[in-house]
Amino acid sequence: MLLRLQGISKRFGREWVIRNLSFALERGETVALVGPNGSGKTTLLRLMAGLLKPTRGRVEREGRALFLPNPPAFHRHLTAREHLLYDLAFHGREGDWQGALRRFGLPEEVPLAAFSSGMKKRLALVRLTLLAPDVWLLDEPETALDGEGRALLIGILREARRSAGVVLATHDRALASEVADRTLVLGGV
Amino acid sequence: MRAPRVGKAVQAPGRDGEGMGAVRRIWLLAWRDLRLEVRDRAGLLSVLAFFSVMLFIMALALGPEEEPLRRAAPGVLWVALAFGSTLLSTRAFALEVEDGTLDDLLLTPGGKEWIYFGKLLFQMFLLLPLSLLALLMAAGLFYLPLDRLLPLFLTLLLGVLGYTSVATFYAGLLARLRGREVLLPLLLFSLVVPVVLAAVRATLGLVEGLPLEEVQNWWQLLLVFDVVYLTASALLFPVVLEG
Amino acid sequence: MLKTAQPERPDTLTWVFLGLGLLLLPVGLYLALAAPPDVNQGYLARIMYLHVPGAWLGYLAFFVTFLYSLLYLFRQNPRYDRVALASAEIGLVFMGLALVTGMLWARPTWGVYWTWEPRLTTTAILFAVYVGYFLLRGAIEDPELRAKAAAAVGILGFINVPISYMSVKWWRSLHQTQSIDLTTGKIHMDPAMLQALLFNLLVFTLLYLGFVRFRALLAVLEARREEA
Amino acid sequence: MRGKYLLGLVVILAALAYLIFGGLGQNLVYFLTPSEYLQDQARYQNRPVRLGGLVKEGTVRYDKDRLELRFTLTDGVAEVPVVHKGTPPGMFKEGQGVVVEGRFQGDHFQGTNLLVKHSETYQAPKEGWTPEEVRKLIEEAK
Repeated sequence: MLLRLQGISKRFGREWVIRNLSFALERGETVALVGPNGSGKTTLLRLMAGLLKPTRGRVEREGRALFLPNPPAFHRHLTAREHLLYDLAFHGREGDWQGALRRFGLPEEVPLAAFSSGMKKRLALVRLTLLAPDVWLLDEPETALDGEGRALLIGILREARRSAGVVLATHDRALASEVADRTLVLGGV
Repeated sequence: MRAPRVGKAVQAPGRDGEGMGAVRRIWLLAWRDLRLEVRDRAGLLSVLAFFSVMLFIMALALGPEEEPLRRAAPGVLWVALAFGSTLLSTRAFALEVEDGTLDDLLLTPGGKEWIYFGKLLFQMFLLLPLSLLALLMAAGLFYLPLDRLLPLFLTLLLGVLGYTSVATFYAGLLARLRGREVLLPLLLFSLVVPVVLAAVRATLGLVEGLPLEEVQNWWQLLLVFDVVYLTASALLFPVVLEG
Repeated sequence: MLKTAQPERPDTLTWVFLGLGLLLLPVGLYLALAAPPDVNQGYLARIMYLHVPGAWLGYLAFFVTFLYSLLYLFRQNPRYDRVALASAEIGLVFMGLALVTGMLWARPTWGVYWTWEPRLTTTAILFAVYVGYFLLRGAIEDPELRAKAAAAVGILGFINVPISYMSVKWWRSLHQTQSIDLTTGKIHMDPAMLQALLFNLLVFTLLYLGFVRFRALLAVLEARREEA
Repeated sequence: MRGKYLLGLVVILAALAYLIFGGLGQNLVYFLTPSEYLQDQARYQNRPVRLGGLVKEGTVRYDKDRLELRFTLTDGVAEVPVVHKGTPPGMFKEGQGVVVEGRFQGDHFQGTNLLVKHSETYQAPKEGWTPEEVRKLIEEAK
C-alpha cells in the first residue's frame, strides 16, 4: 500500500471542497482523477502529497511522493542544468540529467525564464523521472504539451508504473483511458 | 559566481536528510538563494537603497554636531539593520513563493529543519557584508569610531543572528499570506526588542570606549537570546510549515 | 458535523469560579484596606494588593498560553488554541493592571511614573509581545494558520516571562526585589499584610480561572459561527 | 523524533541557566554606587549616569526659594555630594535609598531626576505605637 486516504474531508473557510473521501493506491497502479473545474482535483492531489492537511480523516503514505503542479513551478533565474542539479542534491539522489534533457530536447544553459510553457512542462517531467518518487501526483500533465511531448509523457507514465504508483488529474479522456487502470470521478460538491 | 560542486550528489547514508547530507543541503540551499538573489537584483538593491537613505536622513536630522550624532549612531544603525533584515527575510521566502517552488522544498525527504537553516544561512551571507557596509557608512556619517572593529563586528554577528533567527521563522510561517510585509515587522519587533536593545547597548559601550568586560555582559545576553531563539525556531519551523 | 456535543452555556465549574471570585472580591478589598500601613510607605503600600496579584496572574496566564500553544502545535486540536487565546487575553488585562497600578505606585514613591529600569522595560516588552499576539490573530483569516502563528508567538514570547520575573534579581535596579521570593522561599512581609496579599491572590486566581473558562467558551461559539 | 525536542529543550534550559548562573548581571546595572564612581572617576565625568545609594543622615539641605536640594549620597564606604534642582519626592527622607539621574560636574553630582528606591520589606508599625504616632508616620511617608 503506497497511499491510503481514510474518510478525508477538506474545508477552505466555509466551503467544503472534499467530503468524506476514501481511496487507496497500490504500487504499479495508475489512477486517473477526472471531474469538472472546481471539483477539488488539485486539492485532493495536494492532500495526497501532504502539502495540505485534511480537515477530517487520515492520510497514510509510504515512500516519497512528488507533486507536479499545473503550470509547473521553477526558479526563473536558474538554467535547466542548475535547477536539476539542485533538485537532485536536495533530494539526495543521483541521475543522468544530461541524458534526460537530451531525450526531451531541452537546452542545458538557458535561463528558465526563456522557456515556453511546453518546455517547462517537459522539464517538469524530466525532473520527476530523475527524482523517481514512489508516488507520482500530476496535475493536468498533458496541458501545453505538443504531440511529441504527449508521446513522451505517456512513455514516462508507463515507465513509472513499473516501480511506483501514479495519480493524474486530467480533462483528457483519451489520455486517461490510455494510461490509467481505473478512474476516480470527483463530482460537484 | 561559482557554486559548490553539485554534480557529485552523494546518496546520503542511512536515512535521507541526516548528518552530513543535511549540512550539505543547507549549504547548497543558501548558495542557490544567494545566486537567485544576485541574478534578480531587485531585492538586494532595495535593501541597499533602504540602508543608505535611512542613514543619510537620520544623519541630516540629528546633525551636524558631532557628539549627539555619535551617541545616536548605535541606535540608528540597529534600527536600520532590523528593518533591512526584515526586508531580506521576506525576500528569502518570496523567492520561493513568486516562482511557486515552496512546495518542492517541502516535498524533499527527511525533516524540514534544513530549509530553515538554509534560509537563515542565506540571509546571514547577505546581511553580514551589508551590516559591515552599514557600519562603515555610520562611521562616515555619524563619526562612529572604528578603532575596535573586531568587537564591533562580533556585536553585529550576534545581534543579526538573533534577529534573523526569529525573522526567518516568521517569514516562513507567513510566506503565503497576503500583507506579510506589514505583519512581519509588527510581530518581529516585540519579540526581538531584547536582542536589539542588547545589541544597541553593546555597540554604545564599544563606541564610548567602555572596557570590554562591561560590554561582554551584553554579548552574553545576546548569545543566550541567539541560542534560545535559534533552537526554538528551528524546532517549531517544521511544525508550522506542514499542512 | 459535531464530534461531541459542545456546551452552549458555561458549566457549573465556570460559574463556581466566577461566582466565588466576584463574591470574595469585596472581602479581598476589605482585607486590603484593613491591612496595616507600611512603616515607610504608609497607606501607599496598599496598592500592592492589586499590583502583585495582577503581575502574578499575568505571568501565570502567559505560562498557560505557552503550555497550550505547545499542546496545540503537537496535537492540532483547536480546543488548545482557544484556551491559549483566552489565557493570553486575560493575562494581558492582568498585566495591564499591574503596569497601571505600578505607575500609580511609582509616582509617589520613586518620584516618576515611568523609568527605563530593567523590570519595567522587560514588562513593557512582555506586554508588547502579547499585544502582537492579538494583532497577528486579527490579521490572519485562515483559522488553522492563525492558530499556528499565534502558538508560535505564545511559545517564543514566553522566554520574556522568566527574564522579566528575575530581572529584579539579576540587575541591580530601582524596582524592589520580590517580597515573596519563589526561588528562595523567603518572605519579607508582616503577617497581617501577607494574609491580605495571599487572600487577594486567591481571589484573582479564581477570577482568572473563571474568566479563562468563560472566554474559551465564547471562542467556541465564535468558531462555530465562523464555520456555519 | 522525541530526541530532537528533548535536545532542544536541554539547549534552551542550558542557555537560560547560563544567563542565571553565568555571572551575568552584576555589570548590567541600572545605577552606580559612590564607591564605584570614586574608583574610576575619569570615566564617568560628564557622562549621563545614574547614581544610587542612601541619603546620609543630617546632610539634607532644601532651599525652598531656589528649589534646590542638596544632600550627600553614601553607600557606607564612599560619599558623593549631590545637587538636585526641584522638589524632593514624597518618600524622600534621610536614610532612604535613592537613585539620581544626572552627571558628575567637578566635585559634585548634578541631578536632573530623583527617584526614591524602597525595599521589598513591608512592615507594619509596631504595637504600642499611639495612633498619633502612626498618623504622624503616615503623614511623613506621604
